[in-house]
Amino acid sequence: MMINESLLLLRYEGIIVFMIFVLFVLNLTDFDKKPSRFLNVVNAMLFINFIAGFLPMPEGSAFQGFFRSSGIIALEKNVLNLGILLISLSGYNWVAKSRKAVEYYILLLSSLLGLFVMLSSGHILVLYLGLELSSLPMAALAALNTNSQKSSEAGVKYILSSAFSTGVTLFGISLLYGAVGDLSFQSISQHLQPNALSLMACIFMLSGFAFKVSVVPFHFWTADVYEGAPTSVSNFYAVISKGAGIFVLMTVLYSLFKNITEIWLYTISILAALSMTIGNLFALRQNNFKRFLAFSSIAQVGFVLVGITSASKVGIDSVIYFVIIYLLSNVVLFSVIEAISDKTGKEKISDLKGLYKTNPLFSIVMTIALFSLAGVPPTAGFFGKFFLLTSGMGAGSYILIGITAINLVLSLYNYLRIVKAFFIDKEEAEMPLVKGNWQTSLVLLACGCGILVLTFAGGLYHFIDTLNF
Amino acid sequence: MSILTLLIICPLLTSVLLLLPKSDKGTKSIALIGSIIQIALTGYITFLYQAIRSAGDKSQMLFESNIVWFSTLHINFHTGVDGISLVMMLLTGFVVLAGVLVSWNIKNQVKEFFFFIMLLSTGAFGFFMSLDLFMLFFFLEIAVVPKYMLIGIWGSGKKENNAMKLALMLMAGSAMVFLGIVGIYFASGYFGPHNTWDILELSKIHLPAEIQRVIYVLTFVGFGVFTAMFPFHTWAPDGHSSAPTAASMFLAGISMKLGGYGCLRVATYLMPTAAKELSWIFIILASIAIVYGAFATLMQKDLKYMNAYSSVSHCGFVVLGIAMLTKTAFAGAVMQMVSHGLMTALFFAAIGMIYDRTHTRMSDQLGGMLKQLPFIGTAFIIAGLCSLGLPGFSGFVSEMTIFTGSWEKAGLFYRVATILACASIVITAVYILRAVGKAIWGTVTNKTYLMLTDATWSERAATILLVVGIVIIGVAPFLFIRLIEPDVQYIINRIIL
Amino acid sequence: MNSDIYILLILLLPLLSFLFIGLSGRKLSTGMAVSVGCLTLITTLIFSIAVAFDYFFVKGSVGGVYAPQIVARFEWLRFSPGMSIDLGLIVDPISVMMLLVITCISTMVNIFSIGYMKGEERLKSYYAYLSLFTFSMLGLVLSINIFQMYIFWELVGISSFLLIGFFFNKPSAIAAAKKAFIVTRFADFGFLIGILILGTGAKTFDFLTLIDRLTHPGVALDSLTGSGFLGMSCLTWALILVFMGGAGKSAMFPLHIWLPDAMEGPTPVSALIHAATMVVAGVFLVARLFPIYSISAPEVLQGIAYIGSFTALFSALIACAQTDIKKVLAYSTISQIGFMMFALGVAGWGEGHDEGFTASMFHLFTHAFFKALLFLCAGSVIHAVHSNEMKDMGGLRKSMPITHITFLLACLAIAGIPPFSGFFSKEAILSAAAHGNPPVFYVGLFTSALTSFYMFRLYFSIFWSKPVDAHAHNHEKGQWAMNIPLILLAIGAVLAGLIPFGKYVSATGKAIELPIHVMFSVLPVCLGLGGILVAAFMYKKQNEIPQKVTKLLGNFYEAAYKKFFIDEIYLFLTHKVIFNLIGRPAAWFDRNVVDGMIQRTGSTSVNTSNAIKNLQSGKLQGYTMYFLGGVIVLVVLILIKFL
Amino acid sequence: MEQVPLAHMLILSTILFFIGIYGFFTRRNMITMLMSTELILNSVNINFVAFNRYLYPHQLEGIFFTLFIIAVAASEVSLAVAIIINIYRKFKTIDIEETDTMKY
Repeated sequence: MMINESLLLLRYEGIIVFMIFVLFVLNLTDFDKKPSRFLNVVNAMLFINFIAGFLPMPEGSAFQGFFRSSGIIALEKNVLNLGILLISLSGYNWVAKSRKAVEYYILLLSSLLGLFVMLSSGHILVLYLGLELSSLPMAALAALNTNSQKSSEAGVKYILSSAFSTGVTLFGISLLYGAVGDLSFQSISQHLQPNALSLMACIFMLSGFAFKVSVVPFHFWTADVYEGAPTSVSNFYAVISKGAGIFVLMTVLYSLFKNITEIWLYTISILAALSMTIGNLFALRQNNFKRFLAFSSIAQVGFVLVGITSASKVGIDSVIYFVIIYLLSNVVLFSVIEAISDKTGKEKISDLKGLYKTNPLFSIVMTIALFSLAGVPPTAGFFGKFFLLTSGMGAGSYILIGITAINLVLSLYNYLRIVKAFFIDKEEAEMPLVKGNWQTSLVLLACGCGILVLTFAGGLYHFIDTLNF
Repeated sequence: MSILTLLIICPLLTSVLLLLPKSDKGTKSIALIGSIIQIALTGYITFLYQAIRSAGDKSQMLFESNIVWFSTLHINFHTGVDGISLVMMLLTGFVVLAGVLVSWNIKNQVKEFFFFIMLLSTGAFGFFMSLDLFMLFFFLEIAVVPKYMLIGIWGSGKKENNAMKLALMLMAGSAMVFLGIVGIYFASGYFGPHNTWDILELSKIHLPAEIQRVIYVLTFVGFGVFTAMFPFHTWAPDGHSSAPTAASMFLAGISMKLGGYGCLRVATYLMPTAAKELSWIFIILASIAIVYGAFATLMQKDLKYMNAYSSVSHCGFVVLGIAMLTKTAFAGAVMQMVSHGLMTALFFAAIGMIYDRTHTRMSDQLGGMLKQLPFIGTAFIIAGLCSLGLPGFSGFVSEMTIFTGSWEKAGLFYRVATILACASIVITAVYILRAVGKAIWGTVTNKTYLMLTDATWSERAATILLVVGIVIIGVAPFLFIRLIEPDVQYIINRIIL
Repeated sequence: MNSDIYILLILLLPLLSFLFIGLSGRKLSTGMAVSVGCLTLITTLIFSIAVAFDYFFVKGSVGGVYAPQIVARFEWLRFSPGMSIDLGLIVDPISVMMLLVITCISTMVNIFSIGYMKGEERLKSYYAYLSLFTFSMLGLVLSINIFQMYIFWELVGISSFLLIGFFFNKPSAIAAAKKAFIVTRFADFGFLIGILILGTGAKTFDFLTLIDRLTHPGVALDSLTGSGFLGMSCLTWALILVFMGGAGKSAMFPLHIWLPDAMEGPTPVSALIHAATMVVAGVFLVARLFPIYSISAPEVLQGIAYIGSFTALFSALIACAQTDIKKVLAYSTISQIGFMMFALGVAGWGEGHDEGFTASMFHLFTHAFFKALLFLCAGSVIHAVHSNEMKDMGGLRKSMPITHITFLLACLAIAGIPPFSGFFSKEAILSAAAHGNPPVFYVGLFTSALTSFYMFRLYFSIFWSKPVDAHAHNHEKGQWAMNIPLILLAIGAVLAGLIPFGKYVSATGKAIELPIHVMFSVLPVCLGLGGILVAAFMYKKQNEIPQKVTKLLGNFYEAAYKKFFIDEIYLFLTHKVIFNLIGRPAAWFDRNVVDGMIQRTGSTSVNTSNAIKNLQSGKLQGYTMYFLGGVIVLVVLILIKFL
Repeated sequence: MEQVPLAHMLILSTILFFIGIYGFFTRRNMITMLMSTELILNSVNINFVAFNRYLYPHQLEGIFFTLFIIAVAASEVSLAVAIIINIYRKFKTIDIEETDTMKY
């Protein structure tokens, strides 16, 4: 293979690395002393990056299959690019205030780079490196707000527990190495035998990814970190890292563990049921909005796992489709709560009572997003969830399906609780009219339209289906 | 893209347009115009339908249009109407217009109110015209959440709790429906040419009995929740009682009918074998609902609760008719759906008008309304007479059709069920007449009622609209039967063979 | 052919006047409404006379048989092929007879009401209701289809409900209206089931076909007689249930309780609905299905005979003890309908046995006149005295002469004194009973004696008993609207008996002879005269005898006065049993058990989420322990399951 | 000379792994917890090396993996320490039990 072609395969990563270098350079100059100018430049870069993602992309693998790329992977990267752009836009105010713009973006981008590497890894080693590269900056991001107690607590909780989970994962990997002897994906997928050693190895390994996408019982860090970390960082956790994690998990399960499908189906079914139920039950009693979102995201992951259990192409399509919608909805929620807490410092659900009276637009967009998460038509979330569960039911067990049905109701309750606070409850404390800057409005507009438009986007789903895995 | 699609677009467009104007008046008038256009459209479609049928078109569905929506999952935007769905749409048109008229003098958050109303009507229209199970489910779900908002925001009493209960129970119902239809989808893949959501294609596939059983029960119970089937009916009384007038009209007039239509079109039509085996379950439930609902109604002082429970009892007739699996009973069930829709909408409208004026719904605090509010009182009495099945109103024909249809089923079990159902007409008479005697007749107890004013033009219009509907069916049922007979035949044929 | 048009008009005109008066709203003046109502009815009266003339004399009998003719028919609601509700008009002897009765009485009542209801508010709706009632009653008697009959049956019921409750600011009136409708509704429930059994058995709801299929051996008859329930064949059940419907409307024991209370309605209404027309609908129903009863289920017919005779005696006894004049009349009505019923009951099919049928119809005919007359007289008395109680009356014979005379004539008629109409019909009934069923005959005999007693008790205590105060002004001046109907009806009451009834109306349609054996009729007439004498002796002058007698009778009198406590039993059944034992528990069950379950699921999930909140302890090491625990559990599960 | 069998290596690594885990669960000092994670990683390293040496001697995949692990672990520790210092600034302690302001 020609070297330049392999470089072309690395295009996404290349752009990210380039941007990081640019940021370093800018850091040397005092360009970042005027935040607004700096941020506009960065957002412009991110936008270009997002657009560039749609340039035609060769498929194939480089470096003896350590690195591979395909249509699906390219699409996933595009999705993540979109997410990072939206997040950076919605975090505008906070970043501008906190005098850490450059660090923030460097960490953000390097974490994103790690995710990209994970996505297109063809070898466990690369996968591991990507994992670390993505999670270490995330810890730093969580602790970025150094003069807040909660932020540093979030940081330490994340770094320590991720270190632990990395240890467990690595242990699994080492055992896998012992069982298979070669850690490249295709050899594993060929030689993996369902014997005690490799099964144990697989579970240990799985737990690492489960930790990343915060599946019950590996989810405990989630709520605390979301609450403590700066909102836009939590947004990154909830949307980008989780989305990428889901993609990677899918890759691992579908390509790596091909031989032991029925076994991981069993495992994933258990985890799915647990995640949905526990997530919803915890979300039931949350008053802090970010914690609520954490648990709701856990429940959503449960639904995604149900979709994954289909173990078919349709499952992949549905999961990606859902993740896109999930991304849009969550970005909306986080950016609104960020704008509000940025202005008034309020993050509690009880503070949002009567929001419709004070901030009609925010509450309407949030309602759309919440309904989309709850899977209520005519929002796109309905379709996402419907397809997920449909594909899941193709292979899923009846018990799992029953639990899913119950959880649909539970989750509806959770989200309606918030909507009720907006529209029905009488506000306790007067909430001023929060005027989001144009970036936030742009994000909200984009996401809101996206959520509504994807309702009729049969084409997108079909397009995903045409891409090969 | 057939004329039917207009019926989805029109309310949707209305709901968007009415957000534009600044004044409440503008909003209201746009909503009114929109709903008038809807009812005109439905009328026009009915006219065309008749014309085409009389021209000798024997195809099961007319105005079919089939647009690919999500090709990968074989989801199409497949619309079409037969007589049954047509009368349902007519019902929807009537109730929507009446609901808009009744809520003419609503004060707060007018835009949102009518927005949700229009969203509901979109859902209802779409539901009735959809021939694709996914689409059906989509529109069914659309009709759930607006109800929550309507009750929660504009409601009264323990509205939060009741609205939440309603939303969650309906959601649970639709979850069951979801499981059922997805089951159908996959089963169709195994036992048919390919996976499909299409009702017409599915109606040609015969699934094995054990699969049918599961799906039949799931879908029937799921839709049964919507039609307030015992023991899943408790959302109905609470929801109705705390809902604003128009919302109650919608809930009882249309939303419950979604369930009945689903039971007929999805559960029974697509799962004939299971229906033959298992319909006895629902016959039992229905008979319980009819009698028990009627007795529970006897005890209600709150007029809205009374009507809500009586709706439970009356929708029991629908379920009974569907579960009896005879052609006459099916026809009766469809009739009963329409008739009950109009009648109960009228009832709630009358109660709402009284409530707006006297601010109480307790029958013993009212009295002498016929003297003070002759028009509204008369409307109430007419609704009452219709609900106790007086000839000349729609209630009589539908109930008699159901009774005759279920009596056609020989066998002690069916006989007993039918006799129980018939017995309810006596109890119905009791509670209706008590309500009339207490609230409408009698002398004015409360001096403040003496300066009440009678119905406004819009309320009059709504009442007359509904009464006309009721009387037309009651006096000329042959028109109605002629409309639905061939389509009922389709369903029964599939059951028989 | 023109008489068909007439019949159609007879049916439609009242409907039109109802719609006209009912819908025209405020703009229409009261006088207009009244005149519309009356004029329509007069027209219908003329038409129906024309029709009767046309049917009986122009067309005449074909081979000595008055055959039924279907004038119009169209399919109104089709259930399944063959089974449908057809609306149509049948003309046969009994329906024509009923046409005459209904239109005649209802015209009289309409005219009477002009005077009686003068100055009432909502007079328009009163007239609207009257026209509605007339329409539905006419429809009932002209029905060609048993379901059509049921339709009008219900309509009659509702219009009676509306009219009884006309004075709806009187709680008693509301209660009475509700009672009337609900009791009859309960009976209709039986009627409906009966219809369903008959209809599905015979595969038709059409009267003539029904009768044809159920009187001649065939598939339908076998299917109904073959299958049975609780030892009786389906046919028997069906006919019993149908009779139950009739008994409800015709106030047969034990469903009679609503009729006395129905007297809360305006008196003309009582005259029309609760004396002459609606209450005989039950009799008419049985007569309509008479062939089926008499041929296929004579045992039911016998039961009817016993119920009828018992009702006659029972209510006659109660009537003797009542003090409210309308109540007395009500009970006498019940008793007279009892006569009609058992007359049908004792009749059979075929030559010589069907005398009772004709007799019953004859009595229905005559009774309509004199009972309506009695009520209207009572009405004018009440109008004058403003009270229903006997004690407030007395010595009115000077102050209202016309009423006095007509009332007397009516009393003589009902007492069966020749040559008044009642005599002939009652003779026919008694002789039929004597042939058909001797025990019933004796009951009838005794009852007719009682009848004349309580009627004249009424008569004397209204018009005599107290001395006449000389300077009492005449109440009847300028009451032409009330007096003319009295006089006309009186003529009817006197002469109706002279019609050779048997020539026209009979079970088979063939003319039969209603014999008047002088020897036979001596006994009843003497008994009647005896009753009159006793009444005169007791009540002509105020004296102590009545008190003495009541003391003598003691508890029995009390019981009769309290209507034998039937109402109390019903009250117990409805309120204690239905409401407290079924309704309240049902409501409670719904609130607490069914809904409680739903609520509990909600609270359970909340409690669970509170219970497990400690998992999220905030302690990192706890988290990682759960992490490792999860891994280990999974590993164990997998290894157990797959190895 | 006969060599130590593979089983012993694995037993050693497993013991090391669980010692690390035990330390992670029981130590309240964050630094010590970090050290325990190092133990875990080292057990992993031993695994890799052992497998590589005994089972697949013809290639060095395991060895390389070990190198990467060591490098990454170093960076991880440095970051962790930085955060812990920040914790110390805020909480005036590095006791893991104290840092539970966010819970439930």
